[in-house]
Amino acid sequence: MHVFDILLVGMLIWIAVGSLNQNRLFKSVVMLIIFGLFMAIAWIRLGSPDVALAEAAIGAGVTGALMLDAVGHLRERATPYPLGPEAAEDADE
Amino acid sequence: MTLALQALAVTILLSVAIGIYRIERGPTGTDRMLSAMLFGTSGVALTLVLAELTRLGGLRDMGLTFALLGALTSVAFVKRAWGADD
Amino acid sequence: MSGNITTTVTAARLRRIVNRTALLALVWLVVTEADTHSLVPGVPIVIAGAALSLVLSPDSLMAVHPMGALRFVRFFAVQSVLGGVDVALRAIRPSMPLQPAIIRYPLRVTGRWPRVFLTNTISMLPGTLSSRLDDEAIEVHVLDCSRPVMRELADVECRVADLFGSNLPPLEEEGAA
Amino acid sequence: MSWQWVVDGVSYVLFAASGFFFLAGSVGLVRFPDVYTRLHALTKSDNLGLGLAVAGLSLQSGSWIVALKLLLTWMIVIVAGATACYLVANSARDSEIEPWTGEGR
Repeated sequence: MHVFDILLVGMLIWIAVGSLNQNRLFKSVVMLIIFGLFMAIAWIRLGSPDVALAEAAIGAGVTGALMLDAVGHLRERATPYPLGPEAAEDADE
Repeated sequence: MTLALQALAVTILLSVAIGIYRIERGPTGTDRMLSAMLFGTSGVALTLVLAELTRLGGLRDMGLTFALLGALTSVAFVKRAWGADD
Repeated sequence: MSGNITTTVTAARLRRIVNRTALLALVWLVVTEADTHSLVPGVPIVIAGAALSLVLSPDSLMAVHPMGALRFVRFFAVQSVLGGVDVALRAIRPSMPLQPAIIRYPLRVTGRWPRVFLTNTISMLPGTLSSRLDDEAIEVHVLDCSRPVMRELADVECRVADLFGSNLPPLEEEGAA
Repeated sequence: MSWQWVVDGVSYVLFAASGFFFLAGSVGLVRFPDVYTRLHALTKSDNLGLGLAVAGLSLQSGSWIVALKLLLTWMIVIVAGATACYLVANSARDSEIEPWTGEGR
């Protein structure tokens, strides 16, 4: 079972880094959905099936759907969000 | 039998690792979403295998949850986020 | 006369209520693995679920023919194994033999449920994937257009019709391109 | 005694086949050229892999009600998978994603 655990931890870290270190928002969201799935499996291996159930339902399912919805809304905005304090001031005027 | 189940669990995990390549490559958001859908099925299988391995029958409920919520995520993608990655 | 019709309608509705309650009770038993502590909370949940399903879709869902269902399950089991083997071999062979095409299959089966069921079934069978369902046809994406796809689809359609208790003649030869 | 051996042997074969189909599904997802062909790999190969795993686990669990529950899970995955697959393929057709026909090879 050590092989499984090492592989699981390695992929968990890989996916976590991958979901943060992306140039595209959509890639991050898909990575985050998969991260939720792997975290649920990790909770099983840590011996807490109840936390795993919550993680599967909330982390992988509902959060994933909400994030996808959010990405869709961002796409609908014609102009991108302003970046940096100066741009934010410009947007306020 | 424990060894066979462990081998199956590692194999499924490896298949997920292969599929992550598709998220990197894309090229469209749909292709990326396909890997997430693939891992929904793999997650169900992995959970059921672990339920048998660890003798925790309650984990089968988690497999059911995965099965139901995987569909929800796909529907959310098609209805709300289609074309968000072009 | 009108009293007779009312009785028939009431009997149909009663049968529907009993059917759905029995189905949901079975699902509850299976999901809780027939745990004795879960039986008591199951009673209100099953009743509420049956009531909700009657409110949401009051019409009869699927009038499935039992013998047709048995034949269909056997057919589906064999075909889904063949489908998985087919696509897995195509994926791992170095030459990756693919000849994809999109074809339109004109529907003969009628009714909303049989058509939706057929659309979903096609996606699970070897080399076919339904991509659009409209009023007179299903648009199917096929992995290998050199196979006799139209005849295979007609066969599936006959079996779906059989599942819902109606008969379709097999496709005549000139249609099988 | 010997009966248990038969059950275990069948389970080994089912688990091995299940692992093969999961790997093949992922390989298909990586190698196939467009959205539609990848959907083929996704719906068929992985559902078969899960089905074989469910069959093996049902044999191992040795309980009717657990076997039924695993079967129910698999049926939900199949129905959800087929529906999601149709939704994605339909949206891809509507947004005019062209299917790959072999010219780019």
